[in-house]
Amino acid sequence: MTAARQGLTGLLDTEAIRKDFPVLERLVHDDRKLVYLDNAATSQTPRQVLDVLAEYYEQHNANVHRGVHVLAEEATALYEGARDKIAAFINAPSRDEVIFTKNASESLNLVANMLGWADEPYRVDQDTEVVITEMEHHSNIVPWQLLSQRTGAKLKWFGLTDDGRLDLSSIDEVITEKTKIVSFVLVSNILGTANPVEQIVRRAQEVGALVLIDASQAAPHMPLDVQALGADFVAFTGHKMLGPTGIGVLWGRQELLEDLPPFLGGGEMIETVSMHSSTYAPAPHKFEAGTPPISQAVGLGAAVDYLNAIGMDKIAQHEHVLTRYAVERLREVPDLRIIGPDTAEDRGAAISFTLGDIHPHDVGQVLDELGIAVRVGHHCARPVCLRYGIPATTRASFYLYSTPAEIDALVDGLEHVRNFFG
Amino acid sequence: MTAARQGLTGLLDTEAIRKDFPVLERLVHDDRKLVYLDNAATSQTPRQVLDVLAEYYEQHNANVHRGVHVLAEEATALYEGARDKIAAFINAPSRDEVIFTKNASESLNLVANMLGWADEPYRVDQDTEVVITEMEHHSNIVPWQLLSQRTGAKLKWFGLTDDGRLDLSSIDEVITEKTKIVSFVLVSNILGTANPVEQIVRRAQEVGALVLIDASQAAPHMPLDVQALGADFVAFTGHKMLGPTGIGVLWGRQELLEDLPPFLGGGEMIETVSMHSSTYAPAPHKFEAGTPPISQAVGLGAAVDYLNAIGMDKIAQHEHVLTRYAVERLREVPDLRIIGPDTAEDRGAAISFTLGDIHPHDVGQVLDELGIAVRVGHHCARPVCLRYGIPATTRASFYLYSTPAEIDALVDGLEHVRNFFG
Amino acid sequence: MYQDVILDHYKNPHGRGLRDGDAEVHHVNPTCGDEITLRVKYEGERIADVSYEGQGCSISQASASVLNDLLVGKDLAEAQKIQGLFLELMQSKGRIEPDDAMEEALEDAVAFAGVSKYPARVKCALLSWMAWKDATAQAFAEEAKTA
Amino acid sequence: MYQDVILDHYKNPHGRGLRDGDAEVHHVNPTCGDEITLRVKYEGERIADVSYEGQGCSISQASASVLNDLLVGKDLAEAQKIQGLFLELMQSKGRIEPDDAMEEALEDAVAFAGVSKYPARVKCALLSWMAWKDATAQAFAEEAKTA
Ligand SMILES: Cc1ncc(COP(=O)(O)O)c(C=O)c1O
Ligand SMILES: Cc1ncc(COP(=O)(O)O)c(C=O)c1O
Repeated sequence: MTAARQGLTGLLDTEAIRKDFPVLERLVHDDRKLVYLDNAATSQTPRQVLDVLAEYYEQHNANVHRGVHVLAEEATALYEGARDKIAAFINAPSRDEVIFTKNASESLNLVANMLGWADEPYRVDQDTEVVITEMEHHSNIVPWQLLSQRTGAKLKWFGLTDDGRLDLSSIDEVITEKTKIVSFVLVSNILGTANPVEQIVRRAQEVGALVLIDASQAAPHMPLDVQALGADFVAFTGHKMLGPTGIGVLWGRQELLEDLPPFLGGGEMIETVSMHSSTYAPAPHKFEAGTPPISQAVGLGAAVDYLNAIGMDKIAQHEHVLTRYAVERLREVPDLRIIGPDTAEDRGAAISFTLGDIHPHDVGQVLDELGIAVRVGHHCARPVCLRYGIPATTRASFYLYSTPAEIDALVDGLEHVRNFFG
Repeated sequence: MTAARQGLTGLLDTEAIRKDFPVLERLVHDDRKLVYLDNAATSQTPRQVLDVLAEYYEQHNANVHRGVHVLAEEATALYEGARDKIAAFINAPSRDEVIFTKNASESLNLVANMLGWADEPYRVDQDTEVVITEMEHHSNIVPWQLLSQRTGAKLKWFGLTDDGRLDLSSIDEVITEKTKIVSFVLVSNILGTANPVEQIVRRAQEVGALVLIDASQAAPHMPLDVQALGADFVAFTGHKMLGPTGIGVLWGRQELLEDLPPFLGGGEMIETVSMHSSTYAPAPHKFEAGTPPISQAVGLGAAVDYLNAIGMDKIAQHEHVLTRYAVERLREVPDLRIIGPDTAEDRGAAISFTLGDIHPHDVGQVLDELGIAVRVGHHCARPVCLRYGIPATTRASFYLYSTPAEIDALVDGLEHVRNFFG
Repeated sequence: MYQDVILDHYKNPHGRGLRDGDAEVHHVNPTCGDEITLRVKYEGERIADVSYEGQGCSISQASASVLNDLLVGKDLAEAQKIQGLFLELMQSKGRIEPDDAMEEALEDAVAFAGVSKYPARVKCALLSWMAWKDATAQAFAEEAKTA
Repeated sequence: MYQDVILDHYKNPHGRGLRDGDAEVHHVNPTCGDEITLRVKYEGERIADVSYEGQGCSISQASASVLNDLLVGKDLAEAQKIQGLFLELMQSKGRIEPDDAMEEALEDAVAFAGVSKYPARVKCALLSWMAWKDATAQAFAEEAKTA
């Protein structure tokens, strides 16, 4: 074990990084050091982000836009400055293409609703089709089920291969001339699979369908370039990338944001209102009704600063090395079955598995008693569990502060679990 | 002036209270102490709430629900504990009637969308009518305009009297058997008017219409009892009541929440999902798709603790005394015209006015140079400006930490404005 | 939380397997995928058998085994009292420290007291009990119809 | 931000009132309700008059007055250069410190440099200038049609 660990190169200086995260000092169950391996559910928040949040409330808090007093101007500059930071982070052609939402789920619902109320050529109605995949998070399934129930559109999806990849063998039958939108996850939160964007985008473009990419598990972990992806919309969420809860992002191509109708109506999203009719502000404001999550956007901006300072390339490499090590070590555990790709290639740093017929709830609970936090259940991707005939999985997921020693602790913990229920 | 000020009784101990609000120590424009009179736009945040937010991230941060590790259980207990606090704060019959949203605007849109997709008897369609008022915030106008455009329902509204009150003289013609919902503001953010709930609710109940009350400017300032109001839904927003940005509340009657369809789809709001269909969790979760604004809900819970410790009755009294004093003193300013009720009766602590033909932008800007923060513009209630034939107003709005001395500073400032542009 | 008693029942479940019954129900805990199929057999008011098949975590499996131990042979009224007591214990959030009377009534089931501190697991412990309640209601509804 | 020059123009606007013109536009700043109606009169390429009526804040009113001062009598090309320079100044977020060349070109309009620090007010300062640009485009489009 130590031998394998010593051979690892390309890791970040986690000792320094971990000092920025107060919660990682937390002791649980009296005296156990927390081993936090639940990063696909939510990430922890560094001091640098917390400081920015505190400073926002202690120095600059005001409602944004249109204020002529100092605080309002400062808060607006901070909020809009955060938009600039996010735009740069994802290489958006324009800052006005970055919409702040409350989470990735709202971002995904926003697109589904835009298309439901859109005019031609975007309108989703009973003569059209919507394509998703069997590995989507519920937040990228249910909005499309609702849309298809409400418009009569047909919902189709790509199935999965036995080794946890998209089955694209019949891509030309799934994505057709009737397809209005293809929405899929860049990196699966349950399988870890990283999907072949290019092939899907190419086919979608062939038939003139829009593409929405759920990058919730990608934006935190690798360089993200919305122009290189070639998609029309990209959604992600702040709390998984060192940011606060309560903030999500939808990036969309400018022409589309101009053409598509608004979703939530209210203050901030209007140009002018009379009782009889209203006109809407240009994007992104058109899609940001009401007082936005101001401090949360500012906090997400600080998170992006933090990530940039370390370097997304380096973070991706760190996680890749960890994932390879984890896959190797997990293979040593008898009766452990990885659900999803069982190598470190083309996958993210979330690894789901089953352990004999010990129920994941029991695995998770016993690990918790050792201070090891993993997630158990269907991970909001129940169709994947159905597909592989399992009720649930245990999932360990890593981030920039995760260490090989934590993976060793996990493996030791799993041995303990086996003995405990053996 | 000092004579009048000395006669004021019933005020809170603002000297003690102000110590809890770091931003009130802020100096602006080099050396001017901030006089923050923009509370109707957003309130400031006390140390007690900021401490809870910091503690959340430093000790307990995790995604909520279904986690079996310590952090997840703590975060869930904190999040659901906040729901208990809000339920008690508004005297909700059940905690499950409290839905967390991102702001009041989402809460209002949520109701509009529920009704648009509802089955009978709630469904809003082309044969039905929706009633609002001319003093609504854009967030309680635009969702209904969108709904009426999309369903064909007729949008009707109560007009305003010259002294800034609802004109209910033809209430029986406005609210009819065709009315499905009446949505109105409890306290106007631009006029300050407090509306006669009972009369409207009585008529709505007579015809079987639902009632939605926008309590965004009420919840922060007075005791709120959803059962006493007799409404079916009540919406408000966290950032106006000492809470963080990014959190709103919708309270709704349990039977309605059970019967009405979901709005946003995704994680957390489901019971079980397959690719073919899904079933939904019971309320409130049914309406909370995705990772909720966890820390923001917890922060709002702390804000409610703070408000309770001072006492909503006392806060209401404090503001009433201040408002009476402010109305009196503002009347001394030549050419000043209050837009809205010009007494302190049946009104909240937001006072809009015009000052001769000096544009509100100029009024606000010159006040800002004196350190006085007011809001200028249409305050997201443009129909009110149209109604009174003015382009905009200047608005001063008070809260529990506001003082008579700040009102004196405002009045002095307005004199300065007059001289400056005179 | 994992008392030896619970582990024993999990590893060696009592009365597991489906046998003849008056009514059968299938319950699922959607959040974790725990499932149980459960049958009840009454002789008049007396519980002649509770048989079950299921999959799930140790808590849900052990709880079904304990239920079988506790309820088979009891009268309905007594069984309902036990069920009520167990429900109360499970909803206590760890606040009830079982006393002698409770131990006497609940026997091995008091070992689940610790589970009540874990909100995510309470449903697991209750799964078979809710299924039993449901099956019983159905059995007597059937009987009422045929009577 | 309120330079004396600006206040002077606000209190005593130059060229205010609507007179004969080749084209008329009406512009509104929806966020604050500032409005302007503006007419341009050309003699060939030369700006013979810019007349206007409006309501709004001191910045928008003074800016229209300064525009009238600066542009009337100029050739279109020169006026466009001035307009471009003013736009640049207003979008500078306070980062441009007007030098002698700029002062010579913009005259009283350099007094608005301070306004550029206030994003909420930049639109006010630009209202009349955008209206002028629009009216000019219309005037020449008209001319092209009738030519
Ligand atoms: C009366 C009223 N309703 C609704 C809102 C909207 O609140 P939010 O912007 O938090 O969605 C506001 C505040 O802006 C308001 O004053
Ligand atoms: C792949 C994926 N998509 C969408 C989501 C939804 O994100 P949120 O819960 O922040 O809305 C998540 C996380 O839960 C996710 O992992």
